[in-house]
Amino acid sequence: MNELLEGLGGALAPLDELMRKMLFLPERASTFAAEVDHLHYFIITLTMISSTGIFLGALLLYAKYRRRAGHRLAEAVHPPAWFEVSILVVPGIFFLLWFFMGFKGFVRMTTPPADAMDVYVMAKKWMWKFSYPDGPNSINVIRVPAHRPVRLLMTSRDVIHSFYVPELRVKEDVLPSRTTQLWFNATTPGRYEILCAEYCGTGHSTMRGVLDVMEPVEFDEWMQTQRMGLASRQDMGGPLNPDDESIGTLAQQGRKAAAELECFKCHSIDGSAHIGPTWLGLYHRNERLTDGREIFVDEAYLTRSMMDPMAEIVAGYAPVMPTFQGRMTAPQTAAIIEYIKSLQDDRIAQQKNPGPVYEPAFKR
Amino acid sequence: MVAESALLHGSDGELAHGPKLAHHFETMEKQVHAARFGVWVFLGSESLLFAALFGGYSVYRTLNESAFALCSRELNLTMGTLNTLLLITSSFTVALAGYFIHHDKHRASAFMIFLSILMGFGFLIIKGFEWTADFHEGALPGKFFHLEGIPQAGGSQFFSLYFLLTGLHAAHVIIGMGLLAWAMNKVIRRRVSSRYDLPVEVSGLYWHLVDLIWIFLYPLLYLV
Amino acid sequence: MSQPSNVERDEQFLETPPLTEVKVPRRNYLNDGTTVRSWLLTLDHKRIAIMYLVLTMVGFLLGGVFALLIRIKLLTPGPWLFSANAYNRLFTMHGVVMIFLFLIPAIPGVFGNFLLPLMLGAKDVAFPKLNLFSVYLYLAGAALALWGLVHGGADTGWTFYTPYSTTTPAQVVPILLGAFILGFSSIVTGLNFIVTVHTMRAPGLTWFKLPLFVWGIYATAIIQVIATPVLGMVLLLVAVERSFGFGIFDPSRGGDPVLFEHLFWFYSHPAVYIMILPAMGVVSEVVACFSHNRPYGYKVIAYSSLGIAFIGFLGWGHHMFVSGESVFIAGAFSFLTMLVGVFSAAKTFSWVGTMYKGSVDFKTPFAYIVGFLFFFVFGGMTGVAVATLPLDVHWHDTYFIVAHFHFIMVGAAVMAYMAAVHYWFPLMFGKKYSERWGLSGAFFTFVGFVVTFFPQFLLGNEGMPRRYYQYPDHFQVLNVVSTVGSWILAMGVGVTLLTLIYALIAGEPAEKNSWGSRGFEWRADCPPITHNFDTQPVIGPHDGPYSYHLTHGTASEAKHGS
Amino acid sequence: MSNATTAHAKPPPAFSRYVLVWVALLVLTVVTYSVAHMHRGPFSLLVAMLIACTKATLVGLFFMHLWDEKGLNRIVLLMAAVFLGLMILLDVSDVKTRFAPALPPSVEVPIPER
Repeated sequence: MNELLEGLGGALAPLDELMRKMLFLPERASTFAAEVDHLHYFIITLTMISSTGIFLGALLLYAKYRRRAGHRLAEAVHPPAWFEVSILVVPGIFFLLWFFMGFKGFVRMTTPPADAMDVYVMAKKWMWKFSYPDGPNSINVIRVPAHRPVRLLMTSRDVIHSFYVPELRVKEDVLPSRTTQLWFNATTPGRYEILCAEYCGTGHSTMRGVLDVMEPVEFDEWMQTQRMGLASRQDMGGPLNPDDESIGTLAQQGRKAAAELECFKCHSIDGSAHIGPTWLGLYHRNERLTDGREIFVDEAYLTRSMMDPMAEIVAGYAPVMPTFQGRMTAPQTAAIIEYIKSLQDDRIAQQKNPGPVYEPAFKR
Repeated sequence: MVAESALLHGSDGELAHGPKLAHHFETMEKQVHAARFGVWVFLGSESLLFAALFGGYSVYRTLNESAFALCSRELNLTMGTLNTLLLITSSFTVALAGYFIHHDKHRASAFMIFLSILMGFGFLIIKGFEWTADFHEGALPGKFFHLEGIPQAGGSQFFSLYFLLTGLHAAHVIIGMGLLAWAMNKVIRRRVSSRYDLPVEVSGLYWHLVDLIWIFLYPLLYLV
Repeated sequence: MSQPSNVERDEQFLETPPLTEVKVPRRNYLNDGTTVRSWLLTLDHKRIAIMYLVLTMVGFLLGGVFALLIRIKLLTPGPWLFSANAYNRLFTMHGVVMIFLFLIPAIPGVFGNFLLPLMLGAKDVAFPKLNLFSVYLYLAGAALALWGLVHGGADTGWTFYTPYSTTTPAQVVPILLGAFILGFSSIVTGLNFIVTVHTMRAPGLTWFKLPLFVWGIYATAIIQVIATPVLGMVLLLVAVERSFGFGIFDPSRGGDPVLFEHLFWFYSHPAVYIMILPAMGVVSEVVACFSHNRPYGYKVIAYSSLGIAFIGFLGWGHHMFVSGESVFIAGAFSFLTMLVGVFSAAKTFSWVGTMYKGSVDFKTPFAYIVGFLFFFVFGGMTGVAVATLPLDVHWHDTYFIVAHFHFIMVGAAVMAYMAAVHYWFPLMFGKKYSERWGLSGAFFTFVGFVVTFFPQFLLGNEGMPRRYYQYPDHFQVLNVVSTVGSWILAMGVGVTLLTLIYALIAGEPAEKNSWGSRGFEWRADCPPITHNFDTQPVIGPHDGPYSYHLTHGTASEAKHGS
Repeated sequence: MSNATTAHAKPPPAFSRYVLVWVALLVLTVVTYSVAHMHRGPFSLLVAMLIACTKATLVGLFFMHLWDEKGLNRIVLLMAAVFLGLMILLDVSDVKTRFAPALPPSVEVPIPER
């Protein structure tokens, strides 16, 4: 469908624009917005045609067989077999066609590319908080580069919210104490409104953020200034309080949080042996557990081992780590994980941070 | 329409007065057939009352398989097995009650129902012991769960489901015993005969359903 | 009483008595005992139907008032008239009252109760006491829900999504228990109807001679009996979690809010088929009667009702495409939802086909049905469109969804309900309503409906989320149009209500079978006697619910001679 | 008119049949008890469910007289089971194929033998 329209080139562009205006659809600011809209036109025109068709059919049949004076017996009329079969098969074919066209697009819309830039989103009753892995955090305003895939890892502090930007045709619920993902590749720079689409209480309708899509060059400059600003403010450590506007990259906040929670009493960050396994190069390493199982260290394992350390103890270490369940807030966990991910020894540090491993949608 | 008056006065003819033929049914036999079919549809819908809990159980079991296994070992297996045997035997005695009423042995049938009610009480008492033991141990649902050694996520879910499933089942056991008592009263007062044994059959069916649900609960809760 | 031989029995029903002068019918179920006690403890399915009619109409008006208040507030984007909390309670109670107090019990409770025994040639439903018990269950549930409303109401939306519903300080538990009890009233009604259809059919009435309304009610009863217990337990789980802290759905304790959504929608999607299947039954009856023609493809409609009832259980996941469900299962649910759409489409073509070679008479019930056809097809196909995955990502939880389900619930179910009230009005009350006012009421209802809900489709496209107390300014124009539409809709409902009430009080008596229908229910007097038929009706070998091609006909045509 | 032959047209079931079914149920309970004590493999749930289903069908067929029952009564419980199985199937397959971090944090602990 999409390729077909591109093939026709500009010829259909005015019709495309007319249909979009007629259906009150917002502008298209992401790669898959155009495709969604074209599928939308195909289905809505079919709906309009069939419903007006049936309505006019009914009026036509009424006009033709209007009850004239007197009453004559109705002929015993039996529907031909092809009619009975076709009224089941024809709609069936159309609906299944819609399904296949839709599902193909949906899989692409929900599987983020491996090189997407991560941004952590934290929804809270009636506000949004964004934090970049190695950049600043901000409240209610998120800056993303245009023409680059961006993946949002979203979690909520209380109830279910939903991150929805109409112009990008993206929406995903934000579940409490777990992470859902959403990705997009914004095309046209601009400021787009973020709406909360899942009912979340009194301030549900005022929980609006701004998605600021910037030119890639502009975005990189902005990120640099932010990082430099952070470097100078390196030592102004303050206790990491998730609610106030804290400074420093997420990794640095992770270091502060780790210090605060006395993680360094058992875990070293320079590779030297300690009570617990060292954090240097821990990320993306295969660890052997006491019960012999081999596991791959990723965010899920790091969270689990913080929440319930007794479960998967690395071979050769004593089971002494206390549980942090309930003592750590979600942002602190995310910050510490980010800090552990940033602790690669120099050989590994130069290559680009590969970011978390993306499972394709099907493999659990 | 002549047939149905014969129906009322069974061979031994000592029915005090049989069931009233409702005005909207032609024959007594159709009324009984409708009643039985109605009871069966009610049993189908009643068993689906447990569907939400079984759905929750299966989802949380796939999520924390090992936690469920650990929690299931916390439960008192002997009491659980005893309860299962008790319920199966009570189901047997209720079936015998139906058998005796077919042969117009009212006293034997009443005794069988009495045995079943007794076993129902036994089941509830054992359940009571189990629950109090769980209370002391701390194997409590939701936020009260404080059993050490079991991960919080799986543990509180298992025991929430455990108390909900066994609680709902116990409620059905109590309702079942009430129905059985009603049927026993009918048998003793000779309201029923081999021709018309609907009360015994209906309460029997309900009791068998309660036993059926426990047959599934037992392996799911105790033998994880 | 010896069985009359076949031939003799046929004549007895072929000749309808000639049109005698219309006199007040002898005693009928309405004037057979007029003490309040005879009404409150009645076992007569017709009186229970009238009680349901009154109760559900009160529910409908109450829900309508909530809707009007919501629409008035949405005139302006900013805060106005009442607070966000009040707004949240309003739309919650609009949902709860309209769905649990009106849409689910209305057509099965009123027309199922009144017509099923008449259509089956039986004296009453299988379990009359159980039927009365279902009315009192309904009253208890409604009282509990309204008590909850008066004492602060719930602000969770009718969907009660956790963890909001388990943490909000609002009065959620009484409304949950109210809905729980209403669920049992629905189960009991469903059970009663299944047993009635199976065991109370008149002699000679085989399954494929059953009127299509009976098929619709039978399919609905199956859903009521199977799906409602799951809802009852889920609402109980939320109530238990709120009061005793069981933590089944508590996310911090390993609970899964998406599991709640699964269990809730396992009931609530088949519930929309509980609302629409009886409406489809009404449409089949009305279209057949007013085109004096057999339904075009009786078996297609009958089997489609059962198809919707069973396949309808498979599609509930399409409410959760963007709520954290896995991509694979979203695809599976989208596919299964498409299958259900097929049955509705097939029925629609059969209804339109019924008018082919018939003699169509445009009266008020038929006007509602023509409106039903457009709204049902448009609403249904937007439903299938929303089941297409990438579109749902944009449309989920926006006003597009609100417009879709209002097109089905108001455009289809309420229109069919209005058609049913007008069509069976002479049979139920023995009075005639004024055709002119009936049609004008229908006209205003159509115009009001289109002006109210069509703009909401566009609002949804524009991206306005649902349940918004304040909304971004650029949505205001469409919201104003929609609010004006809601006033016209309210006027339409008002006119219809006044017409019917006037007809009840001062309408002239209707002669027997004034629409000339061959339906079995019209063989009883208008209004019928307490036990429906003087002699047990027997259905001859080639007699049927739509035998318009046979020689016998209505009183009017007896005059013209066939 | 529906052929509502009464369930008692045939001779009522023999006493021995009840005893036989009762003994079979007891044996199956012991079997499921002992199977649970063997090694807890991936199939332990499947085996437990199979045994429970056979016990359920035994109770259903003989104690609830479905064996000599006519008409729809037979399929009512079956339909309830089908819809329950359907719901569980779809719920569990959703949880199995969901984006891993979107699942509730679950922790795997080693399971000691009984």
